[in-house]
Amino acid sequence: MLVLKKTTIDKLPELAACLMEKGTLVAPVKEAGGFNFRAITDAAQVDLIFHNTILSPKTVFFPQTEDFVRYSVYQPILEAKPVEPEIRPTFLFGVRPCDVKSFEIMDIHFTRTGVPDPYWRKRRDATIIFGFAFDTSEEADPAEFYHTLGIGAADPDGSDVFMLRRDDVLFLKAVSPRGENLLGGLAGLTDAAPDERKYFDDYIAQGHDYKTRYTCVDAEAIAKEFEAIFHNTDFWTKVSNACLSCGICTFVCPTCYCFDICDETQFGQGVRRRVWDACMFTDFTLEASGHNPRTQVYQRLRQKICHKYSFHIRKYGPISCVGCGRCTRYCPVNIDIFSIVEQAVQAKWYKRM
Amino acid sequence: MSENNPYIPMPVEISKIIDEVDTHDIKTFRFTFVNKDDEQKFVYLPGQFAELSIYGKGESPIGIASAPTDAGYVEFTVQRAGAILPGLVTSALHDMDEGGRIGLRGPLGHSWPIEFLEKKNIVVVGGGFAFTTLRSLVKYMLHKDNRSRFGDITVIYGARTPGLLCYKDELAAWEKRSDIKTIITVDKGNETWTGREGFVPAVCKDVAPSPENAVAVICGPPVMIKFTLPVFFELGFSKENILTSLEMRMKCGIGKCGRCNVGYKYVCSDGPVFSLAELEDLPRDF
Amino acid sequence: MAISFEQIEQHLKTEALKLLESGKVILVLAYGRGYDANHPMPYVAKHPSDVDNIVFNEYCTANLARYLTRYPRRTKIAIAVKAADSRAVVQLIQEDKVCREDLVVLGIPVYGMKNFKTGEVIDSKTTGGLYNPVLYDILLGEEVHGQPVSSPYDVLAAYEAMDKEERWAFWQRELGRCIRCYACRKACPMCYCDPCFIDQNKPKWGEKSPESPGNLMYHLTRFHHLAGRCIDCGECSRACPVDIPLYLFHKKVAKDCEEMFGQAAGMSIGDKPVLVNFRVDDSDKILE
Amino acid sequence: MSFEPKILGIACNWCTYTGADLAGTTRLQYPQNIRVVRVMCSSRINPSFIFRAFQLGADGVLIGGCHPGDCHYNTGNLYARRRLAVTKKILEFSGMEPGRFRVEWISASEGNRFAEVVREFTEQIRDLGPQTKFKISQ
Repeated sequence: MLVLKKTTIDKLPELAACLMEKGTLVAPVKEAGGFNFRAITDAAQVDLIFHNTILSPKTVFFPQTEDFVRYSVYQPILEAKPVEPEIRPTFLFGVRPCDVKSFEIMDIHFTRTGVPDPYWRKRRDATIIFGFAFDTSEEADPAEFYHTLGIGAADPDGSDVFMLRRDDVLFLKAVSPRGENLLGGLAGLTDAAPDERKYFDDYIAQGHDYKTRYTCVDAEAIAKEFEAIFHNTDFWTKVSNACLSCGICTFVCPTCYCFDICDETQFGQGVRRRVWDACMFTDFTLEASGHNPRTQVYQRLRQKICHKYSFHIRKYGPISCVGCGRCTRYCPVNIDIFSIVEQAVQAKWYKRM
Repeated sequence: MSENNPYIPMPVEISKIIDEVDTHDIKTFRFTFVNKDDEQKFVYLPGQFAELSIYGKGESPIGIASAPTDAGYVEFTVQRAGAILPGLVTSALHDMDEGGRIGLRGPLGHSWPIEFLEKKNIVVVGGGFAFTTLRSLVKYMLHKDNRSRFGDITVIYGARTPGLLCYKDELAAWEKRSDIKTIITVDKGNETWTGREGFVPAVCKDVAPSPENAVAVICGPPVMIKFTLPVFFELGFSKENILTSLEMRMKCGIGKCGRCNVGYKYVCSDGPVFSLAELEDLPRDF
Repeated sequence: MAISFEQIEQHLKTEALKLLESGKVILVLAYGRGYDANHPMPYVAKHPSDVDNIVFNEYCTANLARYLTRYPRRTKIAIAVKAADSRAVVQLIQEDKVCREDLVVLGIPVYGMKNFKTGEVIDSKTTGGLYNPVLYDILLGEEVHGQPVSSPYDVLAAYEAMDKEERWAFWQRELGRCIRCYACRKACPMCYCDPCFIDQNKPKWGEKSPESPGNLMYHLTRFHHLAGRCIDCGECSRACPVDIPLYLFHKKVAKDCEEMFGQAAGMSIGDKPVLVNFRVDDSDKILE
Repeated sequence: MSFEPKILGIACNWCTYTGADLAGTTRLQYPQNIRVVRVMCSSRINPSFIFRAFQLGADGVLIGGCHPGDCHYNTGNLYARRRLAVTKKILEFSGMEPGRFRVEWISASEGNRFAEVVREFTEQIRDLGPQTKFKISQ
């Protein structure tokens, strides 16, 4: 049974308050630099009039710092205490379809292969995701290219509840059983009319016609292509000439997962935590012996792009990019991963086909 | 979160410290487990590594130097590191005394492919203090329960000076045994040195082990590996039968933190042991 | 406007072509097309055929002096500089990071640049407020005169007027947002240390996690390291993904340095940076 | 419990530290709130020392060097003067109370002056109260 409910934008605080009673509500909030997902403390903070956030919603499952152990340097190691993360039922509200897709890609790395990461798993299990369609009446942001990755502007896959806005009405559709359970129990929502159901379904179907930047990318083929040009130093130098080697692109990326484990001690009390790290930083691969396999900017940019468009495919299958365009939008020198991929595509295999 | 959390180390106690070389910057630490359960869980094979973890300093991935046949303890040979940024963990460890307690996370990575090595002649080539996991392998193979599973064993081990040779007592014992051929070389001898002089690649060429049903296991400083690999290739060893162990900066050791990749492989979880054939499939980015 | 962006672009292309063809330089640091016309990116022309890709428009804000220290000494480089950027070149020459002889400076007199992220006009609020480069070998166009000149430090008045509690709260709020992507130091032409003090682990100066204490340590020390060297190009603030107004603090320090030592950064090749210099008659009053 | 300020003193080896020694050997009384760290020259003081000291809980930082012109290394304190002036401005603009940071020139023979400055500075810090802005909460 398809549950389709609706509410109005001006009643959003009521919906937010309702969710806040059941757990932690994480939703887009307007801040000085733009929107970001934050734990909501005041229901009126929730703001759905946004295009996309600065930091991706991965912050909910993979926060920038995650404490592992608390220790004291004066006490024996047996006194060190693992930190129990505070995990409450969480509602992640207003996630764009491309970002929803990123969770699935990150799941492969964190929990579905190798040793599962307990923190990611627990946070992920505790969260209900409210996907939110892009407004297809708006023009697409020039940086975005999720269409290239086969993601529509209104794909409900991966969400538990999927939302879309029609003027000042907000529709909510249950996609997963968890979502259905939740929606059934939320007060203040009304059932949608049959013509609205049709509108909803049409909107989702038309999501794929919404054009962002597009180039023909096939995972297997692009992986091979990047392997072939891996040692083409000229190519990489050319595309990385402008790169400053800062960490913006990796920090805002929804599928970048590299982290550092650091011990931070103050007054003898310390915490071992993981902190986001970026493959663009000079000391990322610096070994204690002094050896650093990636001293040049081009090597680091190559690592980043090949990781997303080649290594990840060979190791896990899908491309590790959802085309949200954040890296391009926030790059201080406008390096565009899409253009680099496009250049690589045009380089050879595309012509051979 | 403490149960089955791969990021939380188990406590171990330093039961013995052996000063290996005359520069005193390489020591072998013997650890015993504080919790006996951990000892049961710490099942490893030669070639694997573990993260030595000191709260307040950090973690450092080190190859396991003892063999699984050594019951009751694990050993790690650690060099005090720090060329550009000081090696906090290794320095702190070197400053510790017997009885000190640290954390241990592991075993991590893949071992030398023991099943693949069975019934074959093994040529073990090591240089400097990178001999650790090879020592583990040799000890494992020489154990009375295991010796019959392997063919002839040849060890070629080199260091810069006689004083820099690790595990001197064991080397001497191996030289006396008849079931293992031990060749020890130094780049430059001193007045008391009566053994061989010469670089490892040259010695390998000189010894010329037969490629017949043989596997070469090579580990050492990058420059030694670089010149030794072609030697074995020329001797007729196939790429699948030349094995080596890679090093990259690691943090998590379980393939999550994303920094030790060479191409699509993570050195920590897919390695650190690779055959030359596998390495050729990867980009030269290490 | 005395000269249009199209004309500058034309001049830039002509000069770059001449320099590359004559072999006087082996690379030209200029701007090229990004993913669309409003998002140009720094571009390195190494071959005469690359020159066609050079563009110049109102969104070409990046400070190309940042890339100078990336090339080994004695690399002959031509660099396109706007007003503030030229001060960065001068400052780098003062610090002996680049040699004057290795450089061909292509000066661009310009005003009315725009921030490509926000479309905001960049004026003396976020940058030095100069129109003409202070150092150039070839001027692409003619010097701009007669434009209103406002002090780059006017914008500080509101912050200087705050009491210390307010200011502390302001900086706590702003620096608290920092995500430690280090774009500020990477975009800065004067930040060329490797490793940066914050990456050192012995002594460990600050925490790596993006929390207030570490952020404060990182930014305050960075402000200090740039004292008397910051040439007020505003790139740090434009690079910041979370819009921290770092330029305010840099401007304040620059203003204080100018008042105390009577010299602004990067104005003349003959100067010595103020903090590696002294005068016997410096007053002790500056310490009060 | 009354507030006892914690003050970090950084003193140059040749003048202020020797001056402090003299204060000690002549049995001059000065508050014990100051902990003096000796450096070879006031110009050796990295501004990060000062920021870090405040972060780690110092209520005040007092820097002592030779009188300008008397530097053991001729010009060290002249560089230090400029640098520390900038440090002071930065602390001030960040919102720190300006009174918590002080630079004094105290020569080896000025034991009296050292004791006096420490007394004065301690009282000043006592009036300002505990430093909470930079201090990292435990």
